[in-house]
Amino acid sequence: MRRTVPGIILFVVGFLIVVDFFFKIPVINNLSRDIRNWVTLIANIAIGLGGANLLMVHTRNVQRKKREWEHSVVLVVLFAVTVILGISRSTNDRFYRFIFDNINVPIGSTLFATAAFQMASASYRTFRVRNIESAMLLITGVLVMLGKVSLGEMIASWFPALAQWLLDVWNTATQRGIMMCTAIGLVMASLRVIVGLERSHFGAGE
Amino acid sequence: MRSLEKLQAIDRRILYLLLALAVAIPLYKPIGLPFTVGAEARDSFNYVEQNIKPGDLVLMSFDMSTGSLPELEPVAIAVMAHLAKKGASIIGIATAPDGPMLAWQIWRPFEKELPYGERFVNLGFLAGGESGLAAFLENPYAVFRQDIRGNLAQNIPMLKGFKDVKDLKMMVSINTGPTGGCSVAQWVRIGFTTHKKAVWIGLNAVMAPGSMPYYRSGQLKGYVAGTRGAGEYEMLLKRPGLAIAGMDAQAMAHALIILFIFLGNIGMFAVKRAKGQRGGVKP
Amino acid sequence: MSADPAVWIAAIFTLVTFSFLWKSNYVYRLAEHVLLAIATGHAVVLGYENVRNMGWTPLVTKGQYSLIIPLILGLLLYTRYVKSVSWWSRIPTAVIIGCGTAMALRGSLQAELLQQIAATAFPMNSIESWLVLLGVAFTVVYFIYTYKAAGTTGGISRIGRIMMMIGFGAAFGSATGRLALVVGRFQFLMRDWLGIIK
Amino acid sequence: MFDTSRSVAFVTLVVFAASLYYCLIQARRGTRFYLRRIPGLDAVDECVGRAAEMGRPIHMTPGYGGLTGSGAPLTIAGLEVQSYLARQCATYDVRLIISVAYPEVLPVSQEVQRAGHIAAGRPETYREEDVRFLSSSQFAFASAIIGTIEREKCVANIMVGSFAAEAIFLAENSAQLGCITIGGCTNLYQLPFFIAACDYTLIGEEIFAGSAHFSQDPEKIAVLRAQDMGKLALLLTLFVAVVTALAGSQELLKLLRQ
Repeated sequence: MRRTVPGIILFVVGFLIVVDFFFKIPVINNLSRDIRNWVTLIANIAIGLGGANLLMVHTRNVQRKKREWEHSVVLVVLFAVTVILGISRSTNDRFYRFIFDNINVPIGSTLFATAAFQMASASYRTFRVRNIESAMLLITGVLVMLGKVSLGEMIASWFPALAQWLLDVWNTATQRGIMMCTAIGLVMASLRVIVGLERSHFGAGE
Repeated sequence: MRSLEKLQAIDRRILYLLLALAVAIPLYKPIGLPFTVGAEARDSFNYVEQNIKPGDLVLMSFDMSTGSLPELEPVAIAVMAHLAKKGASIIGIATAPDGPMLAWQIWRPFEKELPYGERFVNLGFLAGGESGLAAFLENPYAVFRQDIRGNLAQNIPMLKGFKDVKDLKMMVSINTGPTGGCSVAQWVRIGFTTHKKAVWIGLNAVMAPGSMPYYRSGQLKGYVAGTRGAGEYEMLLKRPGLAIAGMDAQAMAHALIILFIFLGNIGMFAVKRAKGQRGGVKP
Repeated sequence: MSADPAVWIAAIFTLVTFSFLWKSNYVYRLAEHVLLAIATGHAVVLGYENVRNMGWTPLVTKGQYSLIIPLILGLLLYTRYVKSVSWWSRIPTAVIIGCGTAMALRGSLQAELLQQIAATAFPMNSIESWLVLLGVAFTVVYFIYTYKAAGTTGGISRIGRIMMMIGFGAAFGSATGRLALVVGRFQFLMRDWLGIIK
Repeated sequence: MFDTSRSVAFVTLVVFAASLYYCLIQARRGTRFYLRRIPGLDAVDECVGRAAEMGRPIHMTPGYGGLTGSGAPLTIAGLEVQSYLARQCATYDVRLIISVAYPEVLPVSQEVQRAGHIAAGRPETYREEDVRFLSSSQFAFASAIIGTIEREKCVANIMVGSFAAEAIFLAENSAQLGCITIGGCTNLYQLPFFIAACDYTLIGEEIFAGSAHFSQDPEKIAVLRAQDMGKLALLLTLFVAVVTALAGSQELLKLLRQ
């Protein structure tokens, strides 16, 4: 019951949406479109679960006086301020936009920028000629890097063309191979979920 | 020999510090390394140059996340400057939640050239991804009855001539990728395949290889990737901006990374040889 | 140097975030929590607006009564906090997963499988297109799990792996364009905040 | 009624479904299919062993993706890995911390975690707050994960699902914190970063093999067998398409391009 009913619902929904793709049956097409809109709505309602979970984890940090629990206090307060301000006024409110533009944007985009530093340290740490595979990774990586900036052009005029060739041929080939296999995997994985061969996402069977 | 072995494990902070300098110094004192303009940027530029006439309506979607702003801002500014120069009016939407706020930031330098309500409007966030976009194109005012500032659509002068997708000359998406709203594939599917409109994409360098097939097959009229692409566009536009200034910095940083990879390998081979000499097992 | 307090706040948060590269520290960890609070708060606000605009308003003003179904399904998610009926929350989950997997199934067949075969098979008029064909075939062989790889197949699978590394190397090399992001932040610091560059 | 512009896709789907059915029947009749080892999945046990030895937790995330759209199977693949990991961790008394990015994944992930504890016979050790919703904002999510790994002193970081630009940030930072890292995704832009920075990588389709690989359940392996038959069919189609195209016939290509 507790796994069967959800299993049947999952199958019916999945089946309808697949049928909608292949057949022009107005009833099913409309129903499928509605279900897809409903799902967006349900996911939006679920955000409350997320907010509650975040608050629970951090109020517990405060209660248990975990290390640096004051950060959790800041989090809870700022979370509340953002939510109250956003709901009572709007996301277009001046103060709300001030917070977003001057706190959220700089931290977010700086973290994104630190990822570029980490890309550098990752390539230093792991791009070593250990075997054929890693040598190939290293050599093509360096060649394309050179071709993509003005430096490569200064060394030799054909560098950008070489980089482009590596991308056009080798990158395209392997990406396509991986993409097609992934597509097969996705279709099979979806099939096995829809027909109920895989049910771990429903949790325990009791 | 020992000193060579150290090259294998240089503290990452030394690399970070040098990398920061490699970026900062050329920004402060540009070197002006030459670069050539690729076919993609030239085609994208020419399309706008030859097809956009004064009064044309262009849909510009800010499908970007906050994090990708530094990379996409130069692209967005370059194409906005070009559209402004050609006399087009821009209808701004966003299929990613961060988009509408970032749209303000990008439009701000154009306040005079593209007066709000007359040649630029920011309609806000369009929920629902691909199906949301499809619905908007067919019946815009069912989705947006007002702009993000709360002005009713019928009171906005530039929207008078915009009934549905047929009135658009071109669609531009400044695109972060699948996590930031509609993906390039979805724009191609809806804009080009369904409505036969020119689709012009500005995208992250990371995504460029994956979206190249759409440009190659002619499904995209514009394909400008990352700072490099933006720099080339700025060259064509004769309006040096953020991207050209950053070009030297990128070149120096790349050179540094390649140098470090090289040093790391020298270190590794030094260690291998040392082990061999000390009677260790040869790899 | 900028006189705008907003620029100062943004600059301070930028520097604090960069300090993480040197060493994780107290102030950075504070910034991490600040970002999480605002970003999640923003998501809750957008969630609220979406539920209002897409669900509640059309239900009460336009009489789209079918919207009652997703609203109830959404609320069922919260039954997981009530022990006796907690399994009801699996119903909305089932609808979501059924929809998501079916969308994946529909989306991948044409664009990512069939059209890619066509793109690989034609035109075969250059060395490059033959190389792409070989690369694709060898990569596919690498992904075979349930047939024992012996002799030639094992060799092909190994070559497939090496080819993938060439492809990944090329992608990695072009992805370092992301250094542009560092340039962007530095431009902000040096131009908007310090005013030492134009 | 039937959308003829999608007939080839429909036939493909029918063929896939039929091969799935065929392989399942075979498995039920007692055929045991071979399954090669996948190093990235074997490494999961290594992580649990190390964590038990050191008495420290493991961090896992089913990716920066949700369940509503076409990325759902990727998140489910991550949850399948979590399902196995939760049981192993409960058995060896290792704490497993899960971070999710989209709210609709949270209840599912919590259920999976609880089921793992029940399967290990230790429902009392399940702690709801160890499955955490962080943020659906990319870098808020990523930096909070790294913060968690640092504060809780995790020994391993397992990332299977869909990932975007935060992949390198997650992989390199957790490696610098001394974690064993396993990364798995199908995103072609991010795979190179996982390859470069992670100890083990699940490339593309490999992430879907988790369920079968861990359980060694003949029926689940049969699904992979059907997948392999799909790949053989793909190679055959490719071959025929090249030959017919070279012979001057565009018919097959037209069908494929539908």
